[in-house]
Amino acid sequence: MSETHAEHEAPRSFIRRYIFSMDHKVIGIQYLLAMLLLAVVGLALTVVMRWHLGIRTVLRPETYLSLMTMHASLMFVVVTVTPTSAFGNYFLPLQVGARDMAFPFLNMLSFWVALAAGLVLLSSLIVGAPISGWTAYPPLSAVGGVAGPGLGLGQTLWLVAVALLCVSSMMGALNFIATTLNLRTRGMSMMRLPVSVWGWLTAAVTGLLVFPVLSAGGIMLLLDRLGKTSFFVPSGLYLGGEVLPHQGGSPLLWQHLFWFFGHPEVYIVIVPSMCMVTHIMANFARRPIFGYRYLVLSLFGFVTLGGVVWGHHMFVSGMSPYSGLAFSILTLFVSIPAAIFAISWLMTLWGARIQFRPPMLYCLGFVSLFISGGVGGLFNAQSSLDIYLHDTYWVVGHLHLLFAMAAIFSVFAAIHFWFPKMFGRMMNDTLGTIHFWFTLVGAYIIFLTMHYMGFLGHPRRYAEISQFDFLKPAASAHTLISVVALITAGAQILFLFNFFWSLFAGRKAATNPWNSTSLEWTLPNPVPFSNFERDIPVVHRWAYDFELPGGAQDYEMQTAPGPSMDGQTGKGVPTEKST
Amino acid sequence: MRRAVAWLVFWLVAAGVVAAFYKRVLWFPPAVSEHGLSMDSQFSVSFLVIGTLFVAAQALFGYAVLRGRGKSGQPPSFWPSNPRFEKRLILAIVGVFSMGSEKAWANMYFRKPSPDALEIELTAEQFAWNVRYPGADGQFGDTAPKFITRANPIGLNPSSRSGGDDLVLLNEVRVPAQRRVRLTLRSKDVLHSFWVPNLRLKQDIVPGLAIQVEFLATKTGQFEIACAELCGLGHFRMKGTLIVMEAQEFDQWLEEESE
Amino acid sequence: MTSEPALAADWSGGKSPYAVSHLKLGMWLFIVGDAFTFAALFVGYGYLRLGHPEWPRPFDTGSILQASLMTFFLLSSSATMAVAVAKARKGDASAAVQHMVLTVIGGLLFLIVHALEWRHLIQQGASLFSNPWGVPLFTGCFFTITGMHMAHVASGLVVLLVIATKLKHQHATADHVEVAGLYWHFVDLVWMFIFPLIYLLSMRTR
Amino acid sequence: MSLRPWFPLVSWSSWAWLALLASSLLRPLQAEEGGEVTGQVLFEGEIPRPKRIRMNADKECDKMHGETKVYFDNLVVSEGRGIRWVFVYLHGVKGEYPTPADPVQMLQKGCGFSPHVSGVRVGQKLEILNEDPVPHNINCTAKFNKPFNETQSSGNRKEQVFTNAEVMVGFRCDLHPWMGAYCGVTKHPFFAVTDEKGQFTIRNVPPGSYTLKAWHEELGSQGAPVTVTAGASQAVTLTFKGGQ
Repeated sequence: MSETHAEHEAPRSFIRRYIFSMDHKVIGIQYLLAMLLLAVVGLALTVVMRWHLGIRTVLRPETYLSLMTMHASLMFVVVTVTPTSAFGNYFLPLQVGARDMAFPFLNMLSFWVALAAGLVLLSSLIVGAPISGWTAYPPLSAVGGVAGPGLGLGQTLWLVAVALLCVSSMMGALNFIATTLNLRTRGMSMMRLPVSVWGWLTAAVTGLLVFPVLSAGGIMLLLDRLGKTSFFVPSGLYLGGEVLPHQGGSPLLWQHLFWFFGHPEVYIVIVPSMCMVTHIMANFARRPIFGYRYLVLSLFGFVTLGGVVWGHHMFVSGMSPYSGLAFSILTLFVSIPAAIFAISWLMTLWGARIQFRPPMLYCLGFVSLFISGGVGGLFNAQSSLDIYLHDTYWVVGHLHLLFAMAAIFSVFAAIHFWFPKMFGRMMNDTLGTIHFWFTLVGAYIIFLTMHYMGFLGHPRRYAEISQFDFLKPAASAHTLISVVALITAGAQILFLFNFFWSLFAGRKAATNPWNSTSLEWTLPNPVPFSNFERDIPVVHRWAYDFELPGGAQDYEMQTAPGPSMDGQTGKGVPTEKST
Repeated sequence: MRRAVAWLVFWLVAAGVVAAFYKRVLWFPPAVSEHGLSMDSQFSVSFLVIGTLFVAAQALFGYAVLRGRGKSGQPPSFWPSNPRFEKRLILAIVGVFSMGSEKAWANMYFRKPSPDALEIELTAEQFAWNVRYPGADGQFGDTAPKFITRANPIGLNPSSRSGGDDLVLLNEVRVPAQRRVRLTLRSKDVLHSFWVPNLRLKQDIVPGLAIQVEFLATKTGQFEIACAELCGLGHFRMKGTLIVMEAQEFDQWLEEESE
Repeated sequence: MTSEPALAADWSGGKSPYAVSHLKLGMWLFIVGDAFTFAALFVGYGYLRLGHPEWPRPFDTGSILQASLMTFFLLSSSATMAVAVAKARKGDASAAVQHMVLTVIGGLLFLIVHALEWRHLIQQGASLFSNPWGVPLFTGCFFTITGMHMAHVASGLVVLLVIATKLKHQHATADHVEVAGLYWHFVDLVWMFIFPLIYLLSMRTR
Repeated sequence: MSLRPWFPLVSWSSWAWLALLASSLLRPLQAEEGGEVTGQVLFEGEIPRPKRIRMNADKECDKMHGETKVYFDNLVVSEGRGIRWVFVYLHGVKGEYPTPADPVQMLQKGCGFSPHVSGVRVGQKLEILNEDPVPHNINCTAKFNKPFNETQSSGNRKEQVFTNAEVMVGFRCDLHPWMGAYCGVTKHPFFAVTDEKGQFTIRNVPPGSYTLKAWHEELGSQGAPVTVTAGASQAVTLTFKGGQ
């Protein structure tokens, strides 16, 4: 029984090779391109919304709300899957030294289901997108069209898309875990894995545990909508001039189920981002990662804490104040693994000879955004302060700084870093640098201003602010944000241009242009169908042996024998005889 | 030249931020409730500690990056880390916040309901606030969804004995200053959230539940009530007014309204 | 430590360092994930049930006996499945196939009795949104959870049939049988939660 | 393409002339053939006190009315016990009747719907206009037609055509929850809405036996048999009991 594709020939036909491909590299690129497309749509929605909020009122309130819902949902589909599914798919098998994923067919299925999820989501935009936000809190989302426009068919399609996403993510997660555990090459012990692999593994484990919960919640919500059950709908709701037939459900149940998924979901995005950044940063700092073991430990911390802090989204939701207390304290503890990462980055950079190439710039931007977003979280985590900050623009600013901006910076870093291996060409450094500065400054101005608007008590999801006197001072802030957001969104054209131009006209890349250490850089461009053309190389060290004393070059590939700085030399390394 | 421009930009931004904080542009509206003051002081502490942490972390990070510029050929230098110190620092931060913050939280939620609080019921709907005072008998009449009409927005049972004198207002909550008020929050349709920035009070309103919150307003004046939980297309327009009056003025008003 | 040549073969890529086949590992991971789906459903059920002091308890002794019969069918199918796995491991394909067929019959009997029970309940006026016994959510939860479980059993039957056929024609290995067995035992395990939580707790008390 | 400002005036007035011409040709014909149903809808029981709308819930609505008090229109009973805003229509009408080209208008004005109750034909346009300086919301809770729910900004005009007969289609403005309107959608033109005195007239009814149905927002609906003869007027009095 063998499922590796070393034993079958590379498919010849175009369709089997590039469309319905089971090759993890093709699937990785498919993910990347599909998600770039969806991200552009999501960004376009932002442009419309910012135009409406800060420059001229052009939308109906319900249109604003549907655009907002679609923006969040699309980005959440996109951002969720990109760090893991695009880069994880392409580079996890390469970095652990495998010929493919453990389940190539499941991998293909996972992509097509994810794509279907994205398309169904887009189709809900056409029939009238829901206005219930990406959290889809019932009863608004559960009782159908009587609650508002878009809550009929649009909301149902939205739910179908979410269900598809769950299925796709579960298949992906299963595959990632099996591959990491089962397909490592000789000498690649768990403590020698590149940190990026650890990140993908962590995301997969988290995903495997929480996506089923969302899908169960989704089934119940779908039944509430289509089967007229009342899981999330209490008795005696009066909507649209009549009393609804539902009886006895609890809207809070959905919030519990949703956030049990929703909070770890943030880690599913940010943890692989952090890990990819750590990996890339070590390369451009030419320094071994500081505290690799602690990083791995703190990943376990993220998974564990991620599963027990969902209640901090519900401090004012009407759940028991005692649980609020518990969730608040637990949430503050999340700062520990996060700080371990921050300290590791700082220490890795300290005194390093930094090469300021675009991948590194994005990593540095990531760290800065991560610190800013992270300290903001210390405010929300305190239940008493969250009474004020909850559901205000503070939260919008906070989540975008971390969940959106930091994550997208890691994606930019990864694209610039791995582009040569994926497409055999280099991206343009100058364009990358300009794009970096525009995006970083833009992100800070936009989202720090939003934090600041939170002080006013500006509720989020407001289509207009003219009604309230206490929001009058926010009008100029909205204009500022909109202008900067339009410029920043415009700057993304630089990136898209750089990406597509380099795809065809970039400088041809060498096998290992960044003098990097992990296994993918031992492979020729383009990477052959079964990755390692002959035997899979044996690994003798971790991926962060930079600046070794006394070496001829300032790095050692993982395949190079000899003493390493990973503290495990001699352990688990096969003797020469056995190769 | 480039350096001069960079410095200029830096100082301009810094001056702008300081000025914005100093002039209290987009700052918290003044607190007018008892618990609001303790929340504000907790916020000030957090702001100071976290602000310092934020500046220190970013500065340290910036310094590390700048030091790495243009260095070549020099052997890398390591900063001896002190994990024990770092761990203690983080635990101290967690400790400070959990104690301070949870005290403020407990002050608000873990107190016995005061027996002499003024009872007001607030029933939210898409997209308005129905406000009910119990009237002279001090008792709310019973309600049911089946009695709801446009003219009877909260569904008062017409045959209810204690309901006859209930006073129902729309989008207007009047309370006396310096007296505890107990709000019972209900919703007719979807989730809403009762949000008065000046009161430092935000509470989601869940259909099917009657959630009670207490507050004591310290200053008279008119304050806006906003909805803070997405409730549909008119979410942004769901506005109410909280009017805090002097005690006798309030009594007088209540008498006049319920004649 | 295994001998060197075997080690070398294992490490040449595409093989597991933990000596667990991908398929088995994958199935375990799937089971973990799926357990969370059911766990979420059960948590929802518990949450709603605790919120209703007068949750209906309509099942009389007859219904419980019927459910016990279903439990019996499912449990014995698990037993035959265990035998099938053991036989397949020993290389006795035909005995394995026989026991798998027995398993399928057990599963089918379970499904049939279950379907009859559903029909009976529906005839009495139970539906997803109402029932004659009180809180409508009772049947909402009942049909959702048992329905999910039935879907799992049904798809398990299909998998078992496919693997049994393949085994007969030597297209499948003992590993396949074992993995199918894992799934089948999991489905059985879920039922062992459903039976007390949904049936026994809803028994009529006089 | 540039249209002169007078163009719509001319085109509309020519349509109006044509319509007038057509109706003048048709009317004598129908009057000869048809009969008339008139009557009154009365209220029995203690006449409820009208309830005041708290316009101060929206400052801008309040401004429009100044010191004038505005009352709910859900149950309006005159001193002579006539009930206003009752939708009266004939049930059991056979035959096809041409759909009028002119739209029926419903205004959102002074933070209230005007008229509160109206009738429209299947296939005829219902024109909803927001004449207020504030935005409103049209939440149409139709059951047999396609419901819709959208914000209507100040000055906006919305046209809607109903494809199925439905008595009644409800309209609400959720931004001002005291606002409500009803529109009866019928296949034939034989309906009316009672006036201040609770009186109504249905003209040009082809002779035959029908049920006269009356619908009221809060009091429910009831029916009475009527037989219409050509050229005659049939008077019907319906009574709703209140305060049950």
